[in-house]
Amino acid sequence: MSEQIKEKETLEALTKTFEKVNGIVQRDKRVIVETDAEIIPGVLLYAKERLKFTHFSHMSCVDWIENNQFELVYILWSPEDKIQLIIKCVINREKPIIQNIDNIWRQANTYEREIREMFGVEFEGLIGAKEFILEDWDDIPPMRKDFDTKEYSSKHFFDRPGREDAKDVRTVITERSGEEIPDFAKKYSRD
Amino acid sequence: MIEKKDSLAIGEYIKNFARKHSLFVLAYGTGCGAIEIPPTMTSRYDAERFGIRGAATPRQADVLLITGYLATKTLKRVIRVYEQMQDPKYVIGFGSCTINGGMYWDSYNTINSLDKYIPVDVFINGCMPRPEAVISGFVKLQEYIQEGKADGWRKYQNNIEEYRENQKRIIKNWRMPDYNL
Amino acid sequence: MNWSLILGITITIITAFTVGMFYGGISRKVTARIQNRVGPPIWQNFLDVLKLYSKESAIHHGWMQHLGPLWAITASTATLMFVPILNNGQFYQNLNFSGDLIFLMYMMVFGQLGMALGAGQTGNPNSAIGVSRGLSQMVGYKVPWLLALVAIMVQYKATSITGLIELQNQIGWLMFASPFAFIAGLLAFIGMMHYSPFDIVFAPSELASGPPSEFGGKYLGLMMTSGSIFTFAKLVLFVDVFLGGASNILELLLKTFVIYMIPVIYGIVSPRYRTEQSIRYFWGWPTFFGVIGMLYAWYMIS
Amino acid sequence: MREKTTTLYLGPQHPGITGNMMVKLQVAGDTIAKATTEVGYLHRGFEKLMERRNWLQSFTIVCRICVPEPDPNEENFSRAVEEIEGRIIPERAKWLRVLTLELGRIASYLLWYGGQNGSAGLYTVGQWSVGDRNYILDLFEELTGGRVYHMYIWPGGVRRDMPEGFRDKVLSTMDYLEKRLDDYDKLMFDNAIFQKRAQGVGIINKEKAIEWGVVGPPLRACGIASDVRKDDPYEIYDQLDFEIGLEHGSDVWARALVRRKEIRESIKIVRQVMDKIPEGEFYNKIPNPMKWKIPAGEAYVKTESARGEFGYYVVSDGTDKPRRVHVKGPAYVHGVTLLEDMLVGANLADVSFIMNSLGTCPPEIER
Repeated sequence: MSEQIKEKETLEALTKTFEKVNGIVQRDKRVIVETDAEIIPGVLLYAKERLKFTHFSHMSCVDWIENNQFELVYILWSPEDKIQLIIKCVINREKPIIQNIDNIWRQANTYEREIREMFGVEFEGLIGAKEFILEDWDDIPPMRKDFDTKEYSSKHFFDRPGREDAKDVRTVITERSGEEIPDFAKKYSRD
Repeated sequence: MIEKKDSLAIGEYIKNFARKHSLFVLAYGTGCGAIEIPPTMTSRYDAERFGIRGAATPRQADVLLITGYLATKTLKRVIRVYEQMQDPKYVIGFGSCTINGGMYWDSYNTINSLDKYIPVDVFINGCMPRPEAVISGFVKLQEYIQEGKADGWRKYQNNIEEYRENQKRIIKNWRMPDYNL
Repeated sequence: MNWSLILGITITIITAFTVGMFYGGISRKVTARIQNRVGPPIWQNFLDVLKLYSKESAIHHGWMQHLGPLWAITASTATLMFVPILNNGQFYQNLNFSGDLIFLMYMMVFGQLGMALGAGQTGNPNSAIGVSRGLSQMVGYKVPWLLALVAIMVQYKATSITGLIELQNQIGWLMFASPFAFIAGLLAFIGMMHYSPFDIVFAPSELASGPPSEFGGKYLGLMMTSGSIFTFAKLVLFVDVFLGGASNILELLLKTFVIYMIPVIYGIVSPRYRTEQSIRYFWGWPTFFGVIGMLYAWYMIS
Repeated sequence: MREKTTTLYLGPQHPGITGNMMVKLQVAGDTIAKATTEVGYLHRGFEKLMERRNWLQSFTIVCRICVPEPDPNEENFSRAVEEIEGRIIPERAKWLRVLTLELGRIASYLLWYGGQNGSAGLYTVGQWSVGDRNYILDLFEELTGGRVYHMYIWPGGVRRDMPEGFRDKVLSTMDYLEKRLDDYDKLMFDNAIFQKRAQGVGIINKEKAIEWGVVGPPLRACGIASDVRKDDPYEIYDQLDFEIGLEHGSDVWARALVRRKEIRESIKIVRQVMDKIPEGEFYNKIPNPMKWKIPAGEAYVKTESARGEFGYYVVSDGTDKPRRVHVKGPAYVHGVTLLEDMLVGANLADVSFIMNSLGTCPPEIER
């Protein structure tokens, strides 16, 4: 295990500059911070310009339906220091609006379009077609936790009924080879 | 003396023989099964021995190979492509996902049974089917063609309303020109 | 009615079709062997054409698309008619008369124009771009091709192919008698066969299949038929002009096969040119050799 | 002055497109004025499906995300789960994982040989290399039981140990491949027409490559030494001796050279693994998978795949199912924004050529 000097420096620089930033060093090369949704562009810009986190690795969204929150996650990489910085913030699930950051990184546009489509999160001033992956979607955004994909699937698509003689594979094989099912396997058997 | 009935049968035999030995497969990788098509066409498995070769556009193709799951967005394009193909045309469902949804049976974006939307002549099961299985599927199709049993395209013409109804259940925004006018 | 003439024409067309188809099959087999495969049987192309003719529906988008393939097949048959197949055969004499080399140069463009018009009507943008590429490439390879033929016509003061063949019986093959024109002609000929690296018209990964994108069933069958007849006509013309013709069918097959294999083998190991690279290529060395051939001809006659 | 343009739909059904996606091109003559990508033809909702499967069931579907090279997905998922849970895996399992990852990389590059040359009309190299790829798939079949989808790397280690005599087979396959690679070079890299086609085409300049988050071989072709295996070493990559391909041309040709070097380096790595692999356990048993709960936590892990950095962001909420798994494939950057930008001004003949050199793989864009 290394000393994690650079990781600590990064964390310190972020917490000192912004009041509302706090976080931990998760492990080598991983720093996780949490912040407020309002100052997200500022934090990202600071990380990019001052701390040299020039590479935008990933952007994700997590649905915490219990807390009525969406958590947005921005993952940056510093090619110089070789550190992965994970910046998180939460927004209200009822009124999911956050500032658009595709003027900081152009390719964030793609991620934001996907999150807009899959979670229904609005990004202020986001350009690009509304439909990115889905086509003619008329239900609630599919990646939200309250959307049930199995129900949707059985409502819209034809389920093929199983074969009438469908049996547990193990039973069939043992019958064919004339052997018994071993005891330890019996408790997993469906029949 | 050859009677008229016999001569028709001979004509049919020759036609089927030619159709059987010259299958132009449309180059459309609809799903992940497309990864086993290059090995099938190249040196070890070499499907060209059986007269199977790629065709670039639907007008020239005989066989539509549905390689795996169909997302609803792709289904629309597949129907368009299928209707552009010239009769007689055949469909091979490739992989378990075309039979009952396979791995993605509960997904909101993939259809579960292909034969409700377009007629399928041969299914190849497995995820993924090996190239040997693909070739054996083609050989089965050849048998059906020779026997005159590969008539999915005729079934499609006769039951067009039923197929349309199923298709429109999924494709909400139906703007489809008639390609065969 | 001259029945022997009609019989001869029929036999010529059938021969041309069969030979063209078999050459196509052989080229597929050779390609497969080089690519470590078994490959299709050499009669595979016959089955393909037969299947295409047995298709039960064939969609067209207007009269021009009907006419396009017919036009192409007419033009390729006509080209074939004006090329003496054998030096002294009765059946294969067909319609050729003296003064036909210039006429043939026009005739060979004619078929491609028909295809272009037919493809233009389908409304498929792939076809349209394919046609425009085909025409610009034609501008490319026609330059050295014409230079080579004109050099020969100037040098030997003969425009008739039969005349050229008789001449070659006396002075040997023009391949050796006027080598520069031969090189220019051969390089242009490789382009005319539309094999890689000059297959920019049909380039599958760029334009689906180019002009015939919308042609299915019988139309595609007609195109393939016309293509194989035209291939044979071109090969025979080349053999007649540069390789001294052939006095029997075996010699003809041997000579045409050798010429045919050059673009095929070259195509197997070459990637495709871009359009402008292809034209630049034809206006480079082939044209240079064509010009040298002209100068050589001028030097020889003066 | 506005030129008259034709709209050309490259895909979804088109021989030149890589996979199932669409590029809408505005073409003036042979030059492209505007390109718009459209993806989503392969969307299966993996991330949603994983949320209703438990951890071990999720493992069986992650490999389906990327077809040409499924192993980085398994590796990422397993490593993320192990990181959140704090599970330690045996030493031998790490080496076996590297073995599969590198064999997968070789297979993927061999497929790239096919795509890159096929898009330029040189089918012979593609036929050879895709044919030879079967030897790698044979090795996979012997090791894991699957040709395409291996489901081999799973949380806790790997699923099976090497069978007997496997080492010799791997080494002889590597020897054979090394010989074949020289054959491909003669036909591809020594080919004047291929050089003409590839040089100076599809240039990404260095600043833009950093700015736009380009990863993998396209980034290394711009002269930036960036490889997850070196920067953020996982498994036992820090104990191996290998180089990464580095070129400065930033065009298709440079990317081809990077891959040409890296496939040889992968062969080198496989040989090292075969030499140094320690004996011992290959699997730390997980508890009953039906009741297996992962403590709450999150992890971002990444793996260098043949096309670049493959990242997984996994969140667990302490239950037996993942809360969220978000996949970032390298094509996510290359296939949408970057491609749209690069194609403007390119020749129509180069569209498929450029796409293959970037390694655009639609299934990982839309999952």
